[in-house]
Amino acid sequence: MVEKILTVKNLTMRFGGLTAIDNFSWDLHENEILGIIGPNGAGKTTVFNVISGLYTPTSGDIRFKGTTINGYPPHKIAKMGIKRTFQQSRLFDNISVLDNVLIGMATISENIFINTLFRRDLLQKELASNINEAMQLMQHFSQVLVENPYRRAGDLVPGERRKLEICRALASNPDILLLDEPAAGMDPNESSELMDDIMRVKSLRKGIGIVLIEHDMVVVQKTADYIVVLSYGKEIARGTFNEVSSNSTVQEAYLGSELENA
Amino acid sequence: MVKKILLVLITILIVASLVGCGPAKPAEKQTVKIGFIGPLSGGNAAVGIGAKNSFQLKVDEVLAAGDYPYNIEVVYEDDASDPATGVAAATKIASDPDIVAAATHWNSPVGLATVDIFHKYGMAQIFWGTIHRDIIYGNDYKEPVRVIPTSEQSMELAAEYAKKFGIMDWVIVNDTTDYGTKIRDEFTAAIEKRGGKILEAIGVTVGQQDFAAVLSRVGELDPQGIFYAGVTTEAAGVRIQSMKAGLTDVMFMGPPGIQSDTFGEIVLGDAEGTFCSGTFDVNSTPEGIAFVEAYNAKYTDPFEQNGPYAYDSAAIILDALKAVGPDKAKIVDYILGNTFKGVIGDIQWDEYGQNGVGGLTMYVNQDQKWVKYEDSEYASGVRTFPWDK
Amino acid sequence: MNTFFQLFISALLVSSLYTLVAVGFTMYVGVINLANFSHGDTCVMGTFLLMPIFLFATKMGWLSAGAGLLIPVIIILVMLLTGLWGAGIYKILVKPLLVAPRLILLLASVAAGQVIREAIRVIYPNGSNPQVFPKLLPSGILEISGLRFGYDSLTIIFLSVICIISLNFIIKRTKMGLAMRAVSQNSDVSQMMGINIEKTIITVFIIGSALAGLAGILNGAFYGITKFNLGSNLGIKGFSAAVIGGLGDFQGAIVGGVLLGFIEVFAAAYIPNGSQYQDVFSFLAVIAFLIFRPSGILGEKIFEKV
Amino acid sequence: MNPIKMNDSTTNRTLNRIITPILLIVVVASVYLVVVYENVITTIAGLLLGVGVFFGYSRYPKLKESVNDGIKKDKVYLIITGLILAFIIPLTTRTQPYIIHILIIAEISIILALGLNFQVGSTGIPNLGYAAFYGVGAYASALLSTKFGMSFWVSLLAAGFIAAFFGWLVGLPTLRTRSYHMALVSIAFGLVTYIMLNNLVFTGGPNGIKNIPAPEIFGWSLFSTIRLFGNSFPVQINFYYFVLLFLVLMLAIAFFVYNSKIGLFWNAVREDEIAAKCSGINTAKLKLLSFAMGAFLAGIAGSLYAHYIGYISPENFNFNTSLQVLGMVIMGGLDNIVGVSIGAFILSVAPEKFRSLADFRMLATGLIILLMLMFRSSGIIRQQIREYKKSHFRTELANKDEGNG
Repeated sequence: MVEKILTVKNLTMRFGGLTAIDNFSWDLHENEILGIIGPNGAGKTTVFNVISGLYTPTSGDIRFKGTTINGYPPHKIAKMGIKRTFQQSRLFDNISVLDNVLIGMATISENIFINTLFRRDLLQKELASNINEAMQLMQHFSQVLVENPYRRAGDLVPGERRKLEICRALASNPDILLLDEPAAGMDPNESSELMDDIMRVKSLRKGIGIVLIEHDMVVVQKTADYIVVLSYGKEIARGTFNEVSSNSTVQEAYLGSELENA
Repeated sequence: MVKKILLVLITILIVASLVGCGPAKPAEKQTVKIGFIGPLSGGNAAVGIGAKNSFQLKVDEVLAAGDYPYNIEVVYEDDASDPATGVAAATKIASDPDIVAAATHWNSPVGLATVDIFHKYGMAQIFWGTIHRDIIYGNDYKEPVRVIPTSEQSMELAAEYAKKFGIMDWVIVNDTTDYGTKIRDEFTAAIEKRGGKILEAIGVTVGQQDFAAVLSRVGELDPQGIFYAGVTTEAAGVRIQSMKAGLTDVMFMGPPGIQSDTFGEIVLGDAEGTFCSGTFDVNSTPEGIAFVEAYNAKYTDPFEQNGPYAYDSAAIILDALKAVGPDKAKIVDYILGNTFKGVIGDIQWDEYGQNGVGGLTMYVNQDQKWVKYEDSEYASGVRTFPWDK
Repeated sequence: MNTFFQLFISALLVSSLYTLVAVGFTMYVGVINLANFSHGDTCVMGTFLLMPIFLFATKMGWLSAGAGLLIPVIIILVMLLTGLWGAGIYKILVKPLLVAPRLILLLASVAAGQVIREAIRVIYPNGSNPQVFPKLLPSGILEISGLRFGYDSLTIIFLSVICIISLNFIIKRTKMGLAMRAVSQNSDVSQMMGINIEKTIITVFIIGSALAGLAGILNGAFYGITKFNLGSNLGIKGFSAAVIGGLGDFQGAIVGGVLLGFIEVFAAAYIPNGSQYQDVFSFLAVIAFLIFRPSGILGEKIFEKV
Repeated sequence: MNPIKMNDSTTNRTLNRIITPILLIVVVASVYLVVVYENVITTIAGLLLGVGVFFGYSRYPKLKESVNDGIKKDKVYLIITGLILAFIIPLTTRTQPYIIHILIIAEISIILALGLNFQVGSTGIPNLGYAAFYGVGAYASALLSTKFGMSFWVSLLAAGFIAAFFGWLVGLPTLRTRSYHMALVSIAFGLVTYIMLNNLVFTGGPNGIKNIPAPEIFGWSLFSTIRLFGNSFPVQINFYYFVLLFLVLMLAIAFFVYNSKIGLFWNAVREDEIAAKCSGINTAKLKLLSFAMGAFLAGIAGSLYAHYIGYISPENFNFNTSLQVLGMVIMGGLDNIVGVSIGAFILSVAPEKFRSLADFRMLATGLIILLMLMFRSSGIIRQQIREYKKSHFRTELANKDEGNG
């Protein structure tokens, strides 16, 4: 029996008069990679923003391992084990690669304040093990990151930034990883490397569920176990890649949007 | 290891050499230093520079006479009207073993902050500009004395004139600075002592421009007189807007703080017939006129209201120095124990060190200039006040 | 009732001045999401630019010839100058720093305000002290059944309304106005649509600064005085008005300006001891707005773009 | 095998060996030239020396490398020498209490700047009303000791905590607003505090509070003159060492915090608040903490100032003071503790040295902030990448070897 770790039920999000997500429902299971696809402006990123707590949904229910989490502040949701990346990567540019991962890993312990001033030995011990862990994690993804732990994150090339962002999100051993268009702006080589990375995440963290928003259909096809298609905030299809890609509504939605863009 | 030893060695060397030499101080026996502190920069620089020039004028005059036993060097420091800067300046002057006495400050908060410092170093401190009572009366130090009258004395004069004109119902509009609040309290006391009444005191802030709300309240109270306790800028605003608001037949008076010709320049015709209970009128004595001539011959910046007081402060310090020599403690005792003659009249201290004779004068604005009331066309009956019906 | 009415006029006067300043703030935030804290000092620049020009005109005897015509010309000239000044601020200060973190730009605009203020104080003769400002406005009082209207206050209110209406026209009806609105909405998309963003931003800076210059001049002319540091107060009040009304919203600036003007004047009049605390009231109002309704009266709830 | 690239620059071995002593000599010389000698020429010479060395440092990468290595290797010696120097300077200038006064003000300024750096530097929140916290601390301490007869130590702590409370309060609006809103809130708070201090009766109104007692240590007042070996020392020297203790303590706290998770998380908030939130950081709590801690330092500085001078008035705590402290932080280097201290030192000593140019003081502050932000927004010393002890990486190496094997 594969367990459901995330249940999204009847999710609706309105901004003023605009309905960005309309009655959207899906589940995420352990060890599953769920792809959410759809044309531009379909509300995909909004789904992530709602799940990660940046927006409070207008109505609907988000359950994480049985707990309703809608309305929780983002940091609480992150701490519970849902981590995300961003469409335009949001690294902490002026601090080091290593620190980025440490931030992703660290949570403030209750007596941090006292410890900072008086129990520095404890903190040092914790720090050493955190650094150790962070380096190991980066080792799995990129030699560049491991070799340059003190490089400013802002100085990295886009591909490495993407990897670092994934490392940062994975650092705290999350149960769910939300990837927002990780392959955006990548050439085929890079995106194939990315696919390896995604599969590596799956093998590294047993049981992790991944939600993937992606435009690059190759990436979706190769990685996603199951796919939901959104258009104008509404679900128009779901199924495996083959099922979805042969769906005429989906083809129309994509075609229409491409015409619009042109 | 070599390096570490080297490091420590060099450090010790540097430190030792610096301890050894220290800055050298040339000591010329003929020259004695005296200090002057005032607002030489910032918004009150004009007053400070006028006082500084007047101070230097007296020193130059005494030295030029040729028989003075010492060569005098004046150390000028700026307090920028700021207590923190003033404290630094005072520490610099008071702790300098070569300086024997100093004349200080225009702003009361600065004076309040530095009076302790001069006391700590036992240096005579002559106030040429601050009017806050507590600087002299709030302690029992021997070092501070003050040539300029307190605001209390000034407000007694103001109330006396108010009584003379039979204007007894007043509204005070005061700014919320030390100056404004002090003047407010003292004018209130002085008026009430004479049987008059303060209907209300309304505070405004420095920098405030719109007084419509305040003046509407004043209009409701319907006073015979408006007393503005503060300085020129806001006084001008209050006067202009009170005329606009229809308060035309009301006496308008202010403290020495508005005794600047800028008042007339801003207010223009509406300044006519306003009063200012001001400081010493230099043109009223031959010594004063001589001072004005000597000053104008040498400087182009105006000496402002406080010039004569700074001039006399220099005279007092030089007298004391001549009498007892460059000894700080003796100078303190000499100053407090003697009377002096200055352009503002005979200077006599009360037991705290406050000069009793103020040389205070009541001015009225006539053709946008402050004129001594007794010399004005109002006193002679050529012009009449709007409230005289 | 009479008092109330006089206060009303006076509040309207203060409101007009605040609104003229607030409009600039709100437009800057709209197009580049920056609060330019040197904006208040641009007002004072206006007054200190006007005085020498006016003096010169007086000296040449032009004023006695045709004061009624020349004064508007001088005012418009100074508005143009402050407008150029605003464009300069954008070119020299804001544009190079647009790539830096917003904090840097914000602090730089605060520092620029300080530099303008202090430079005026140091450069202008006797600049530390208040300067007598020429009387540009018609004097005299219009009395209607016991109510007294100063012609000067009426002129200021009238001029402000004219400015606001014409600005409204520019924003709503012209191509440039359309560009401004588009850039406020989304600058990336506007660029794709072929809008010259740079030109639009500069226009906004010119308009905002010219209005600030006008606010400074009217302020100086009404109170008869100007001082190097008047700008910090005008600037903070103007920005407060913009925040209360809802940043980025042109009409919000008007609402905020009016509200702030009325709070100030009526708090001073009707709360005992109010006049010495009138700034406290307006600032508390702003802080309250920021806590309970950060988007202001007319602003919509902001959704962070992710 | 070491994954971290070490700068084993063998070429500069001689330079490396003597770099630290040279550095020390330069620092000592410029400090002495600037601070001790009462002369504009030596002041300028000292500043030029400092600036020259600094430019050399930034222009020549080799020199830079050597200096950085030297600093890293001889950290302990540098700190000890610094302390010795800080201890010795006032003794060599004991005949000039004025100079010791300047140094005390510099010490207090450094404490102030360290506090503001928490907000502006580490967390990236503008605070233009910082002087208000300084004022709240000074007034709290002064009122407690003059009106309620509390001892200095109680007043000092209370001042710190009351200021911290106000810091927390002012921090509240930051939770929902943007940076320019925060700038406005802080300006407004600064002005409101100033107006209240000026208008309220119990704060002494515009005349402030006078006769604030000097601190006492076991009944011994800091205003008493010490006599040793026939020399009497000015009372300022007592205060100097007293404030120095606090300064060292505050510096230690600042370093601890910087190197802890708190400092790191503050940086995360500064760099990208949304990403920080989604990384599990309670940004609201951290922002409030940054305000409260910064204000705490300001409160301590205010209390020290009040008890040192013995008189405070609202004028000490106006908008200009806020800008002055901001200038120190920006000039020194946002989020760099050493840099901020240097900035505070220079900007508090220089105005005293150029007293004749007092009219230009605020203009100069404004220009320094503006030019720094436009052309070198990182300040004198830019914020550093945190480096961790090499020992922390050892286990990693072992594991990695295993993994590879």
